[in-house]
Amino acid sequence: MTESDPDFDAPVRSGRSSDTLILQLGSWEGPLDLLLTLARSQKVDLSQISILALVDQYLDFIRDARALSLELAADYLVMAAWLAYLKSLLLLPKDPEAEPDPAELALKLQFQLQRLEAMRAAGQTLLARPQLGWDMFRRPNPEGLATDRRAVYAVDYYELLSAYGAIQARRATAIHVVRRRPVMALDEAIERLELLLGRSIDWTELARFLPADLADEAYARSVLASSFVAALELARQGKAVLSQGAAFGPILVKARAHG
Amino acid sequence: MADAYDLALTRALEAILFAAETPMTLAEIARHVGERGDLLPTLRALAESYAPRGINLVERGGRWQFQTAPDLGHHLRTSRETVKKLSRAAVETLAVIAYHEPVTRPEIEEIRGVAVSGGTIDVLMAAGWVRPAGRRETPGRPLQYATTPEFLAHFNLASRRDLPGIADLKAAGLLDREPSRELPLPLGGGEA
Amino acid sequence: MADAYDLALTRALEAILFAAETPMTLAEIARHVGERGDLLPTLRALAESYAPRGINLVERGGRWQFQTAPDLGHHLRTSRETVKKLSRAAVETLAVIAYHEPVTRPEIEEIRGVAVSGGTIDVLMAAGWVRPAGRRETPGRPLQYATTPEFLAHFNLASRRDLPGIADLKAAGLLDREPSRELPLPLGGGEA
Repeated sequence: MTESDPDFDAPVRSGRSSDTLILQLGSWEGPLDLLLTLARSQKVDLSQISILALVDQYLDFIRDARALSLELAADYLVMAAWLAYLKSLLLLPKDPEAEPDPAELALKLQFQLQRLEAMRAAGQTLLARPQLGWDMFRRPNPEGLATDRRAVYAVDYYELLSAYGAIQARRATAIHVVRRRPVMALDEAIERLELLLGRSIDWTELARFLPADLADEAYARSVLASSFVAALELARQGKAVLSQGAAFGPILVKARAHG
Repeated sequence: MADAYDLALTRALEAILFAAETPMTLAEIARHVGERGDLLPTLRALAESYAPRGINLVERGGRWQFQTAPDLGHHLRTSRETVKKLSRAAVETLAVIAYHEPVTRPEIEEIRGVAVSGGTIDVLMAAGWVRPAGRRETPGRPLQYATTPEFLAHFNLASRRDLPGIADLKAAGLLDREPSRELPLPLGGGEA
Repeated sequence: MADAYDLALTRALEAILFAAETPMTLAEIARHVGERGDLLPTLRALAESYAPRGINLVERGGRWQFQTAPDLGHHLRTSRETVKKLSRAAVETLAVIAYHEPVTRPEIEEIRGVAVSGGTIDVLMAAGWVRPAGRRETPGRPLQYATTPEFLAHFNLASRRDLPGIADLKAAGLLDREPSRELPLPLGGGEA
């Protein structure tokens, strides 16, 4: 190997241009990237490229790749199909009613290529700029700025006074007055029921032993509850017998005959 | 100092010393700038040019470094105030101390009807409103607490006499319930 | 700048920015110097006085910091420093975000013509250059991305307006979502 021969290491298979492309198959980042590379090979400003020529370039590339049985990702084929469709639209006589407008589609493709090219160039320009940690440096161990946090307590005069008021109120002796409530005590109910029941041995509905004029509803409920418990108590003591035909049916009561 | 060579050297020295992790000896500095002859005069001139600034270039034990001017330390610390709400227990304790001072902790507990944690009184002292006020000359010599002038200032009171009495509190509706007849008014007589 | 008041303020600003651990916003600086009126003119004058020096005072994305002059890196690099090797995808994605921000991931993918792997944006976020910037109020509420002040500081840009060629790209309609009706202007020479 001599250094004077720069072509010594050049690839042997440089005969076909499509080969060169295919050898680089893995280096494209998707169909748009491939399209951009092909567009650049037209060696004109991207705003002046021939979309039809570009479409042909792409379709040729895909055909060659398939001829060589190279695996192509689906998105390359989708792009190929879309470009073939675009080409057919562009070649047809111009139809003002056509939807979508092929010229607009071509313009959009051109826009995307220009935009990708611009962003690619912008990325490289950014990387070429002075960078922190390589060109510029900050102080490695700054002392830092300290912030002492000081608590300021908020309490207003009203809070202070009402707190003291609350303490005094707590200290005040509380007198609890229990309001008298209309109830029939259990003892009273037992005594009353026992008396009314007498020595009757006929079944009588418990409700019939209750006072008839119970205007106060609270008192009526109390009387009912007390009388029921009184009936249970008398049954327990063996002085009465209870019977109920069905759930929620009337409760019958009679005195128990003493043997 | 005026010629281009010295300017370039001076700039390099500034950058090197600014970006240095630790103070640097002359030899270390020289390694960074390359062979440039005697650095010392340029370093000294640089130090002089920084002398009136907020950043100074100083030599300590043969090592050079930038540091902030010694008189500006107070700018490097700031205090930020955070407003905190005083707990209910603390407000009540403060009120009891204000109305009954000097007062011992057992007395505060008796008046409030609940135990008072040491932390509660600590908070009031940290706020600058309560201070220890000697010991009560009774068995156990318990510590007494009283309010501070800051307390009066915070509540805009000329003196503790300005605190409203129980009757005033009641008139203002600050007592939810009627205190019992037997309760002695805390602000009785000359003490308050 | 010549009177005593400004000198004191200038010195304080120097010391504070020198000691600061991170670039400081005006509000943060103001908290350390106290109420002193408008700091901006003094900061700018200070920055100007440092401009020819080896240490520069710069504003990057609204934050002020001292750093070494960008032309002196060769004096300061040690074996520790390595330039972050960014993948081509990462560089391109960074450019797309910087020039189009706030931008959603589907938009990045549309511009680049390929799916953007989560790892790519991750790398940029780990470097501190890119941050999530709220959600776009469109169906699906996609997350948007934008650059950080640290991105500007890293690439020595005072603000996004200083992104190379951004004005030309904007004028050419290349930062729009859709091509304009008129044929886009050709990209200008080597800059873009």
